[in-house]
Amino acid sequence: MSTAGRGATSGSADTATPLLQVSVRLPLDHFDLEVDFATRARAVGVFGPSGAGKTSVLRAIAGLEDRARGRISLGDEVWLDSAAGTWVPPERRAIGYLPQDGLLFPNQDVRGNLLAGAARARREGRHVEELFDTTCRLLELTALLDRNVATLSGGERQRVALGRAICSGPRLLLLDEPLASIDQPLRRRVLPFLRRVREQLEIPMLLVSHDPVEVQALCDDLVAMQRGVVVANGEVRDVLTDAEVLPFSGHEGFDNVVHCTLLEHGAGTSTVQLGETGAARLTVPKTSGAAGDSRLLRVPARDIIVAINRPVGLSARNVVPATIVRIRSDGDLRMLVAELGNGSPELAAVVTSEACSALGLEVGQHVYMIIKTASCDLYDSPQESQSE
Amino acid sequence: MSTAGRGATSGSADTATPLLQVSVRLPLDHFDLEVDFATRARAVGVFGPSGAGKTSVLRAIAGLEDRARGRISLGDEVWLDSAAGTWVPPERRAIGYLPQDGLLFPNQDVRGNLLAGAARARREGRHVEELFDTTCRLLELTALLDRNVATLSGGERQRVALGRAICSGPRLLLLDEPLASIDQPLRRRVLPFLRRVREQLEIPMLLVSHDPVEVQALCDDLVAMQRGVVVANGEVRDVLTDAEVLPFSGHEGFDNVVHCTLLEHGAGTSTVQLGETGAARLTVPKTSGAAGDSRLLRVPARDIIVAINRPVGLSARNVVPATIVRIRSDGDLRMLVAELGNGSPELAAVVTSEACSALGLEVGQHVYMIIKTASCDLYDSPQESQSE
Amino acid sequence: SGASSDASGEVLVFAAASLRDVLQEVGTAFEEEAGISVVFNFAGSNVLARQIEARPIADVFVSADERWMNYVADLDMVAPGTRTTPLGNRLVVVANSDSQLRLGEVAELADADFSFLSLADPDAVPAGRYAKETLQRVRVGTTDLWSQVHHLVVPAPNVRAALALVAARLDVVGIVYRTDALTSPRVKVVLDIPDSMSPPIRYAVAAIGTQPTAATRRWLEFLRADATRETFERHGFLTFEGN
Amino acid sequence: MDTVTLTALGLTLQVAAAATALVLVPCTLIAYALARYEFRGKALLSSLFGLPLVLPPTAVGYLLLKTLGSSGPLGPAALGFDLGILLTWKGAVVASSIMASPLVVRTARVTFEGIDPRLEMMARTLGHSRSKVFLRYTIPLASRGLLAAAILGFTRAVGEFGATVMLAGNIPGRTQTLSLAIYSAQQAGNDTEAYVLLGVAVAVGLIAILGSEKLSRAPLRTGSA
Amino acid sequence: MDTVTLTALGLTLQVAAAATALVLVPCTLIAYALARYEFRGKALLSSLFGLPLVLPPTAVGYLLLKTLGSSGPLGPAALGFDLGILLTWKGAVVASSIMASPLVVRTARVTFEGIDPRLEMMARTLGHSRSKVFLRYTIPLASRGLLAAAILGFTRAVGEFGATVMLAGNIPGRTQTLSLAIYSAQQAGNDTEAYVLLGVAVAVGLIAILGSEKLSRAPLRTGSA
Ligand SMILES: Nc1ncnc2c1ncn2[C@@H]1O[C@H](COP(=O)(O)OP(=O)(O)OP(=O)(O)O)[C@@H](O)[C@H]1O
Ligand SMILES: Nc1ncnc2c1ncn2[C@@H]1O[C@H](COP(=O)(O)OP(=O)(O)OP(=O)(O)O)[C@@H](O)[C@H]1O
Ligand SMILES: [Mg+2]
Ligand SMILES: [Mg+2]
Repeated sequence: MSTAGRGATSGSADTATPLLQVSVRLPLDHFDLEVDFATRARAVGVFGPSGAGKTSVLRAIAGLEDRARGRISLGDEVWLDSAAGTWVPPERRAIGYLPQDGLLFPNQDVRGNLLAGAARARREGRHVEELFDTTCRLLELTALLDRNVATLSGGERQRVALGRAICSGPRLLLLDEPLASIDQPLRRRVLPFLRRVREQLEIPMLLVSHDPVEVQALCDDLVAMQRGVVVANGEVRDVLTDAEVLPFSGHEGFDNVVHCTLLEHGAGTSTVQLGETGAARLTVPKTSGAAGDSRLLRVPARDIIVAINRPVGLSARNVVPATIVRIRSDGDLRMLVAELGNGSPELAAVVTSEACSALGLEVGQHVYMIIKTASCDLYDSPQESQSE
Repeated sequence: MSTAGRGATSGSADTATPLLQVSVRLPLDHFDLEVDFATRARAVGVFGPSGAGKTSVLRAIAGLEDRARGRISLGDEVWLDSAAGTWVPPERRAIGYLPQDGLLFPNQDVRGNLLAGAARARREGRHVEELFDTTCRLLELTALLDRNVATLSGGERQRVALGRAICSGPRLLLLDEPLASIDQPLRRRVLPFLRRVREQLEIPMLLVSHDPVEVQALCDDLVAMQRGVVVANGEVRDVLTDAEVLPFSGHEGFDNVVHCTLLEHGAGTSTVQLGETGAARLTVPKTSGAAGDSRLLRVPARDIIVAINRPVGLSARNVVPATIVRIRSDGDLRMLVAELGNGSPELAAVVTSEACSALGLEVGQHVYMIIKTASCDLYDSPQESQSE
Repeated sequence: SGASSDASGEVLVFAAASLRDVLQEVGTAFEEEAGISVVFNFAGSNVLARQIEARPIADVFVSADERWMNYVADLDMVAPGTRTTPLGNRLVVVANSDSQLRLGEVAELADADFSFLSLADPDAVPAGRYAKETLQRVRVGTTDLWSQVHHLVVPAPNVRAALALVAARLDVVGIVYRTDALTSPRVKVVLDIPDSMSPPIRYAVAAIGTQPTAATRRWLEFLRADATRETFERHGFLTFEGN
Repeated sequence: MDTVTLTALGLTLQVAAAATALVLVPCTLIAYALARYEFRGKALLSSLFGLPLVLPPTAVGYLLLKTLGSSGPLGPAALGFDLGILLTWKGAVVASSIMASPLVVRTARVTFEGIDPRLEMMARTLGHSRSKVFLRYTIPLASRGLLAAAILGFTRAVGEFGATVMLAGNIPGRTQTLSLAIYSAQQAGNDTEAYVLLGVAVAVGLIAILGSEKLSRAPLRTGSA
Repeated sequence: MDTVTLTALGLTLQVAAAATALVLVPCTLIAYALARYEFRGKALLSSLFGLPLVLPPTAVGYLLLKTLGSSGPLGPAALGFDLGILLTWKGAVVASSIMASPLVVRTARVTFEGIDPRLEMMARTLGHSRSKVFLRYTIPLASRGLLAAAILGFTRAVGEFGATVMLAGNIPGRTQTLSLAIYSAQQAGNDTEAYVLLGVAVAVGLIAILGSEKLSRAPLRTGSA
């Protein structure tokens, strides 16, 4: 659970995903950007406070920062190597860039904007019509296709810009706060779409986000930045539970986002099995879909209550036996990471240090995790091999 | 707990806040905006899906939509009355508008932008220097003052735009997603500042937000929109718990945000009393401040477990006796609203219908609400009279 | 569609712009009689001379004075033996038609009540130079008339511009060609300047190039024909026999 | 440089500067109206300010001469007093102004069309009246383009000949600008003099244009309000 | 309208259209370079394209006449062949082009300066090369301003007299444009004829400007890419 060092290669061991190596220096107004990381992850989150340099990193990778020095490569392609004098112009980097402020083309309607990269997508061997249709449907853009972009609402603009990046057939997606001004229900619908883009189109992505849920739902690796440098880099859960990156007492806290498989539907609830072969089962809010379907399950770490005896007479439907495998502390809080048995992923629960010592919790102890059905949140997840 | 009808006056009965009446029609691309509401609330949230017309309402109030027809008034001032041919130009409405996309003046540096409305602020009798200093400090803009706005990061731009609106000495603030691209820790710091603006400067505000927590922390009233019309309007909690507005099974669900008073500090925790005179006490994560200080407490409704017997051996520190006063249903979920005794505010808990019937929960029943310390979140709150 | 002197049955004539109306009339008559078309290029004589220098495609040059013809002749571009001066003009003093000005003789200009003397540029335009020389010949007291009035001179780029100024202001007097004065409204002739007082005012005509075409020769002859002379005189020009 | 050249230079600068100054404000206002508003007669107004371009400048000069002449509609007879424009340096200013205005209007209009009107509306919500917004926001935002418009007008005025010679005359020391002097020298076949004068005119143009390049390379932002 | 007027009208349209066409592409490219890039000699290039404005057109015509004349550096003697420009309609095109180019360059430059370069970079990330971005994004985004530049150039070409009369001559039916015809008529004291010709020129200008107003009022967006 240690934070991977700077410059180290990490992430899921999916060898199909090309290695993205970024090692750039770029002078900014108050400090220099000095970023060093490498990843094979299919999706990398970029996380950090306002002004940390997240957008600048994306721009450097896209080839939009002339002053960037160092080395950037994706797989075999070297995009920047200032020592060797190599600089590949943006149009030959096959990147789908969603800038933070959309930057739609005002002289084209929504359709024109979405298709602005269609020529490249075709060159890259994408089936543009299908991609376009899917994108329009899932980003709910179909009704907007003939609209002038000048009168779009903020959320509409953002979705068009996202769609444009996806429809351009990129080999790497750079998404700068893709869901920032999108309302929650829509965000719930767009997230699985982005996951599908990542899985089915096999487009690796770098994603700037302020939302840990988004990051966990989409990313394998996370790069945390502060004042121009990478302060932590590694698997999402490791970095997010790092107290330096995100104090887990923060009002977003840490959310478990794990893979699960739909088992059956009950009266007002459904039942899922954690992981694909896992033994642990949970009762969750009623969802649609057939038995065997994959889903993402989100449970905030602080929503999980830990009990040393099996409790009774509770509104909480799920009481899952578990074994504590790690205890991590942040100030007065303790994060207990517990395994639920064969094939099920680990779950983290946050409790106060007081509670921890009052109950005498320690590594190796058998406990019960009490999880309310209402605390469980399900997201669609494409049919795919497990990646969490 | 019924949703107030369209056009009805509602909100807290603070007579110092002038009545804002909005009744406009405005043709948009796919539908007509037809909005009707009136409020005396100091802060009104505007909530709704992308493209619902939230920005358009704000623009109409600011006087930026020529085609708007109907009537808009704040207190005695009538800004629009198309029947009478009245139309007050934007510069005489004394509005502080934060547009969704910032719209900073590229020919001025950050200081220039922040002071763009200083003349008006002076005319309105504001102490501009103090306002400016406070704003810079709390929005963390001091280091940016001499910067060219062209190279600001997304979050920096947004803060400057927000600061500009506040420093312009408005009589009404119109904030379009003020915290959208601001990172979580900063958001935690900015929220109390906005609350203070609302309280100390006594500037009423209309605030577009996709974030129910933001809305609850800042707003008294909420206007929920869909496809150009107001679908619900009234007190924040009423509107937010309305299943039509925000299915409470949503991954944001419903969060209780209530007023509390700091009592004492323990080892790794603090204790608060709900409400100012309330009997119910909660152990919360350690916070700073002196006994007697006011705080906002946030507890997600789905984090609260309801038990019919007092449970033991739990990691959860808080087990609060309560009496169910209302049960509201949304699909397979039930929201139980319970009162905690004299002077304490009500808390809502979401449970499955299964759990509800298994435990035989009904109105009037005495239960225990189990609340983890880690589920409690505290926000600074200015010294003020209770407003929730 | 460039002009070419080789085009059979065509004569390209570069002529001073003030001759436009009369030469067009003459040209039409020539075309009817000879079946040869005449094409004109009307501009200031200096412009024409420089164009001939730059690209010698003109068949005939009709200069408003000897000076610009000399310029072309110095470049060895005048066909030997074709240079003549068949046309002349006369200067008049003009004033605005509402003007009260009366003049008995030129010398009275010295005391006359006017603010500006409008001339074609005496340094550049022939009409102006003739006017200047005329005034220099008139003795007034110890000096000549030119010294008395030269500070009042407004040099115009051409005679028309000089006339336009006279038409525009009551306090402007002009000295211009009689032919131009006659076709100008809002302007009246105050005094005819006798030929004897001015230097000879002659238009120079010559074929350009070494070997004038037959058509060119016919045009030069036609210019001296009696009928043509009548046309010129009807327009107010003086005509001369021979050389 | 002899005194005639010097005088011509001084006069040219005076006339061109005066014409630019005279034309800049009204043309900027008209350009702004054309860029931002829809109104009856807009196309006509735009045409009116385009027309001086389609006519040969001498013809414009003739028309002006008729208009301002003794019996013209703006002549002393009609007005009852003399505007004092004909055959004075003011005539050169009027001629240059009219010939330069189409350039200034067009360029300024294109500039304004490139400025986001939402910025102006934003400034109005901050309490600035329409006119203050124009002065304190629109003009600074447009400064680069307006500088280009002014330079275009200025250089056009320096080069103006046809209308000026009709209106102002070509009186050495009084109304003879560089352009008129160049013309006179060329007419007279005085090539050397013409080249000297040409050189002076080119120098004026160079200094004006290079200066404007320098100015417009300065950062756009104007510091605090 | 008599045939002379008609011919002059036709020729004017031909010359002005040719000059505009000739000038538009190179001037647009130069304007773009001036608007977007910093390079050595930039200020000089900018000045070069400003200079035709500071000189009286006849002087420009005179210089061109010398340059293209028999013994000039671009004359038949130097080149070994005749460019066929002098005293032909092409001469009018050359003269008009040179006099119009400062206006086109300036206006186009101001237009480009008003376009957010980030939009172009965005288009490049979508796989379009620099030149494709220019053609498919920059030009459409600039279309309104470029139209204004073209109209300015066209109308200036229609009104061009001074340089044209030197370079092309004033040969009715061959090189006599409306402007030259107006001059001729005025020189002959033929005011009525001059007014008719003036009216025709004004009509040409009106139609061009009104047409451009209509075009540029059409919505900016060009539909799908
Ligand atoms: N072109 C530039 N030149 C100089 N400084 C710049 C430039 N662009 C950005 N900066 C500065 O560098 C810092 C990092 O900017 P960047 O846009 O990368 O931040 P960010 O992490 O994306 O922040 P946010 O979350 O607010 O968008 C900021 O302080 C910004 O003002
Ligand atoms: N000037 C306009 N003319 C016509 N239609 C418009 C105009 N401005 C906005 N619209 C359309 O009206 C609808 C409402 O737009 P508005 O910007 O008010 O939405 P919003 O609620 O603010 O959405 P978001 O959360 O995405 O910002 C959208 O469909 C938008 O495209
Ligand atoms: Mg950013
Ligand atoms: Mg909006």
